[in-house]
Amino acid sequence: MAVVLDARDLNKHFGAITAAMNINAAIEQDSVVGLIGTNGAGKTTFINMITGYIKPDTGSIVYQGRDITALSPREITRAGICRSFQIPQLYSSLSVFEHMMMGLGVVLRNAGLGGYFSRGRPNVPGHDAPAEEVAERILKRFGLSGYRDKNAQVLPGGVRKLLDIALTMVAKPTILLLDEPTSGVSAEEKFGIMDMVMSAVKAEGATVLFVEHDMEVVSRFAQRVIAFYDGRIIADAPPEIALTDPEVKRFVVGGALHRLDEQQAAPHA
Amino acid sequence: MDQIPAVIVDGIFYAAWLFVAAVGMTLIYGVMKIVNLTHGSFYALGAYAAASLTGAWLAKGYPPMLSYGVLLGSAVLVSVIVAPLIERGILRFMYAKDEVVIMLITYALFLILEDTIKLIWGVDPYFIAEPYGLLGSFDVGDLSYPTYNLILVGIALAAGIGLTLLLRGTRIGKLLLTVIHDPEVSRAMGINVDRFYLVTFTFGSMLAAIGGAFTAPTVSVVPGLGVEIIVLSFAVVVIGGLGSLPGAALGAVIVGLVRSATIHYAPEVELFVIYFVMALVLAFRPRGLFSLAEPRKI
Amino acid sequence: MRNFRKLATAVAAALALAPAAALAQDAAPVKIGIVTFLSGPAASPFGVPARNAAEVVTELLNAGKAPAPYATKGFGGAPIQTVIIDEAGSTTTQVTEYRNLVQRHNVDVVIGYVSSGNCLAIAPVAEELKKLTNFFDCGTARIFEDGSYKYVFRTSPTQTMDSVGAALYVHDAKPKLKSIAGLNQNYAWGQDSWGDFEASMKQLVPKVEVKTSQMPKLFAGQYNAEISTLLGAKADVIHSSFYDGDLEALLLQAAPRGLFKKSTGILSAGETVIHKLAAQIPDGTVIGARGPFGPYAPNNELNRWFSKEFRDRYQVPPTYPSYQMAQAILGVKAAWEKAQAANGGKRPSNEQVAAALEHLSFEGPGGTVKMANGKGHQSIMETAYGMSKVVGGKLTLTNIKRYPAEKVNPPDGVKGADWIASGFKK
Amino acid sequence: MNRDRTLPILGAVMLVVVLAGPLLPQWALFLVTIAIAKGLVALGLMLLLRAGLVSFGQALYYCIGAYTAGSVGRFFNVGDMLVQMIAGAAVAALVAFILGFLLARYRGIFFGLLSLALSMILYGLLVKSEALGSTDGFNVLPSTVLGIRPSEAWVRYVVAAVGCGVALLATALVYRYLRTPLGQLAPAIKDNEIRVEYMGTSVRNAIHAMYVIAAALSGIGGALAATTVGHIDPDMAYWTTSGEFIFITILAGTGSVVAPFLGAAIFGIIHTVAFDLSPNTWQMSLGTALLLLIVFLPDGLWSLFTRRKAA
Repeated sequence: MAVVLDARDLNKHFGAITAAMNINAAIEQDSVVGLIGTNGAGKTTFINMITGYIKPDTGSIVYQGRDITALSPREITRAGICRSFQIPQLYSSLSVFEHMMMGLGVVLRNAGLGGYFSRGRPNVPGHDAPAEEVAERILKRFGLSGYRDKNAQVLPGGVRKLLDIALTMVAKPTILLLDEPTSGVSAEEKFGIMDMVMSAVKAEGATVLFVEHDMEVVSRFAQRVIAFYDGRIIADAPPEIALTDPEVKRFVVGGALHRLDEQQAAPHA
Repeated sequence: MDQIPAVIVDGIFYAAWLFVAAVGMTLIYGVMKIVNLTHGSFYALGAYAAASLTGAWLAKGYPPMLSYGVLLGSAVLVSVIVAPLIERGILRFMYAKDEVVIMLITYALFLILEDTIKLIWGVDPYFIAEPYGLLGSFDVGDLSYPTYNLILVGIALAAGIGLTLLLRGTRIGKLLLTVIHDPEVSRAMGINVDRFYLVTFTFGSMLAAIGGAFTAPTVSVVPGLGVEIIVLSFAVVVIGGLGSLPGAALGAVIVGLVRSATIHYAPEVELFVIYFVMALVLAFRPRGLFSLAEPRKI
Repeated sequence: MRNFRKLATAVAAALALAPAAALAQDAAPVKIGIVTFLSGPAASPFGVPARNAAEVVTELLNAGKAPAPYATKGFGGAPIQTVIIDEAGSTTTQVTEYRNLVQRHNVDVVIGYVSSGNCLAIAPVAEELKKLTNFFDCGTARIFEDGSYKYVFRTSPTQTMDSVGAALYVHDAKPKLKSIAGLNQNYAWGQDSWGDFEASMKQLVPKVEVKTSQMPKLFAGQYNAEISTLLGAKADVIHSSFYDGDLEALLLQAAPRGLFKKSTGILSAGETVIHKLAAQIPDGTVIGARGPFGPYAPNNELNRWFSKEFRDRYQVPPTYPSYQMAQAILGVKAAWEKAQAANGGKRPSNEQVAAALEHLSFEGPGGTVKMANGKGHQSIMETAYGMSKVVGGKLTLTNIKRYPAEKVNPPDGVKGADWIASGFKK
Repeated sequence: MNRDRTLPILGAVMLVVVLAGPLLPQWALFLVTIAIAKGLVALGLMLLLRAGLVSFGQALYYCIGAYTAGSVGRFFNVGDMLVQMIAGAAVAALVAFILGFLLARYRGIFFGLLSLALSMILYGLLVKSEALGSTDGFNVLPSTVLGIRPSEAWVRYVVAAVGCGVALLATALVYRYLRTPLGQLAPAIKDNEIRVEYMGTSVRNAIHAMYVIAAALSGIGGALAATTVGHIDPDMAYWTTSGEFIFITILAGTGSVVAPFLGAAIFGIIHTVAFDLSPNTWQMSLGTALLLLIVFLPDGLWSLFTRRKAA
């Protein structure tokens, strides 16, 4: 399979803290990659570097043969790399449907449609339907139709998570980065959410990288696991190999015990 | 270049005055996140209270050297009466509202207080010239300055150092920092946030009143006294970084020195030099000179 | 919607009620709109003394208790009724309120305006609404230099007179002076006052050196740095058109540092503070009153009447804004009655009163007022300056010199600045 | 709220004003015109407010619009209202376009205070420029429309009607803008800027565009005020003028493009009534009225029209 994203020798330091050291990873088209590691191991830093929120001190990120290291988050999004957030980043004053319309509006605008003088209801690029239809379709796929007119502020945690992810689908991403899609969600819901997300993503056809602490979820959904420790990659292999690696067992899987404090932090947006 | 000592002395005096007048605003913003326009009202209230009480004191023939205590006392008195009234009576019901809306509420209160002052004291000016000349003068080069100006410098230093020690060195200060950091969590931890707000508002307003009281002997106390001080305080506090004590001090010194240099060397631009400095500082330091870094959001 | 309707009803009721409240009095009174500062820093020096003068004068006129030639009750027998409006706020506010006065309150005459900006803004509106309007205090010469009006008058002299008079007096009192300095507020009045004074001094003493011109912000309140600069400049004379609040602050801050002991101060609007700050004004300071007002007012019956009545009622002597207001009302009364006489005793129209006021010469508590400039719409008066001398804790004025109206005002049709530049000849 | 009816309602109101205008007393026409002028500024502020930005210096553009209108008359002898308003909008928009590169980086109180500083610098410059009359300002040429000068009996009406027309056009354009993807970004920017960036669009550009539009509206408002009042002065740029605009905007609420005009009208009426009933304490009356409005109508006057539906 072709490499769609290639991280080469990424290094990042915040003062004395090493957030990334010699990170090398080539991600293949249509693969599903699980990123694991304790808090502060460098998973989110990795995602933040790919999406341009943090610039690496050295190294480069190549996406579809193009160096995107210096681009801003919005340029990277436009290029086709979208992300969701550990703490859902929603618009507290908008309804679920308005969220989708807002996102689709941006997609239309970036395609030169929906400007001041345009009339009618143009088809959203990549979706081949007008915005309202696309919005309904995505909401349905994520099981959010029932919340269509609810304000984002009043949604339960799992629904917020889903909406956060659904919102990334409006732009038809080539690569989707999910930052802890199941954090803050009860153990029973986890698999349901991941199933829904994965089937929705499969239908749209995207490469997925997801950060996850629950090893059961990782082993079930990931085709490949990259384990981080102290800013470095300590394992990069299929889940059955990676999760049994002694180093990973010692530094990562054991770290799952500390997940409690993380869940406490989650509700604070 | 023989004007340089004068530029510095004039600048420091102006800075001291500005700092005393403005520091309360930064305190209230820092703790309560309120841009408090009644700050100008308290400045005026302090001046009026000081002018009438000190005037009465002097008219009765009591020792004039104690009039400085009366100035201070009247500022404390008037703010202890009026500030809790406003905070408990009106503002505390508004904390849930938007920052801008609260600012507008303080603007409405400012309008009401303007007329209240007029109803109490009338429109005729009040003077209490005596304290200004009482302490004699000192010389810098061939210029003489009334020693009174040093009192303002003293008050400015006392306020600045006192507040810093209070915040850094005491238990109350540490609790206050907690409240500043997160009022909700503090409340949950059992800290009496309401009382902190009340005390902060009263104390911040008191500083404005003290500024007004100690300005009273050098000006005529007339309606509208408090209007200019609002924007001036804004400028100082913003240059330094809203909510920052050392920022307010640095802001006051910068504005004081720049203004004084302008008057000596280019009097025609004095009118907007403060705003020019403010725009310049904000252009390069968008959150003022002493601003905390924005926390990472994702 | 229902809430809104309630609100709308309340607002409409309030709007309708307001003028009605002021209406119920006996038949056909003359309604005068009085506009002056009732709030803000200009209220105490100008607005309130002027309003007080308006109240005392209109009351006495209504009672028929004024000396000749103003003994007729009210305006030609009709009682006077006043509508008083605050001058504070933007010119937009003032134009709005002026229109309200004229069109909603239906006043017959408007007398008012301290701020020159407001006068400039109101003048064309007065013309549009054809309403007799008399500016009682504002100083800018531009109103009648730049425009010509039918309904707009000013019974007070311009700021040009103050500056020229100040220069003449300084030149007379200190013929050997070599240098001058200025301390004026940074706005039109301050800039014009200094400009005319400086130009006049350069005509009178061609080699005069201008040491510094300080222009602090209006209502700045803190003048330490300016005082330092002026002390350093060591000019023979310091000209200042500061007035009330700012002037008081300046004097309070200057006195301990001896500024006006080291340089002679000339305070062109100083008269309003001499009763309050006698201790802070060193002897020999030149004091102006913007005309022959207050201590410079002539000792005639009108002045004795006015200053006594004012003092009895308000316990303070009238200052020049009070004189200007009294003079403005009396001027309109004189014209009104002249027009009424010409109209066969019937109530005159605004046009008739305006025609009567043009080129009129009348007496006020400050002496003779001649509507000689601005095509008969702008008054000229004599002016006076004197030096302060504190006697027994009270400030008195010595060395008073009077300058006839024609010597301190340009001829009709000549701009003040041109007149000064021509050496006071044209 | 029923957005779709906004424009017809607005048009109907304007039509009523235009038809009933000749019956209205002149002072009322004047009040209406001033309310429209201020409403245009408030409309611009509302756009910014939707994105969570409060400009304490919008008087900058109001003043630029007014001085442009005045200068067109003073230096080119053009008194045409339409030319003045177009010129006012253009100059204001141009200045905003330049300053926007700086201001679009700012948020919250800092955006407000930097705007304030900029407007005060303009104030200072105008006070220093004696060619423009310093603090006294100067008079604006009498209004003409398309070269025709209305008679004095009709001038108030013509100015009001033209003002209404221009305001209607501007409001319709803003209304349309609010329904484009760019216009709809504003609340999203207020709620969560990071997400907006991660959706692939530039917050800064969106704010820049809003800022320019708001400035152009203020410029029109300033020009209309200038020709209506007939006089301009630097106080138009003073911070208290900006304060008044913010007050009108908050008073009105952000519910509709019509709200700012309603807010401006109510503000003008409260002001006038306070002046009438209590000339010595009008500030207290005004302050009390505004306090009560904020307390009892927290979402602005516009909520009077929408409350029934929310209930």
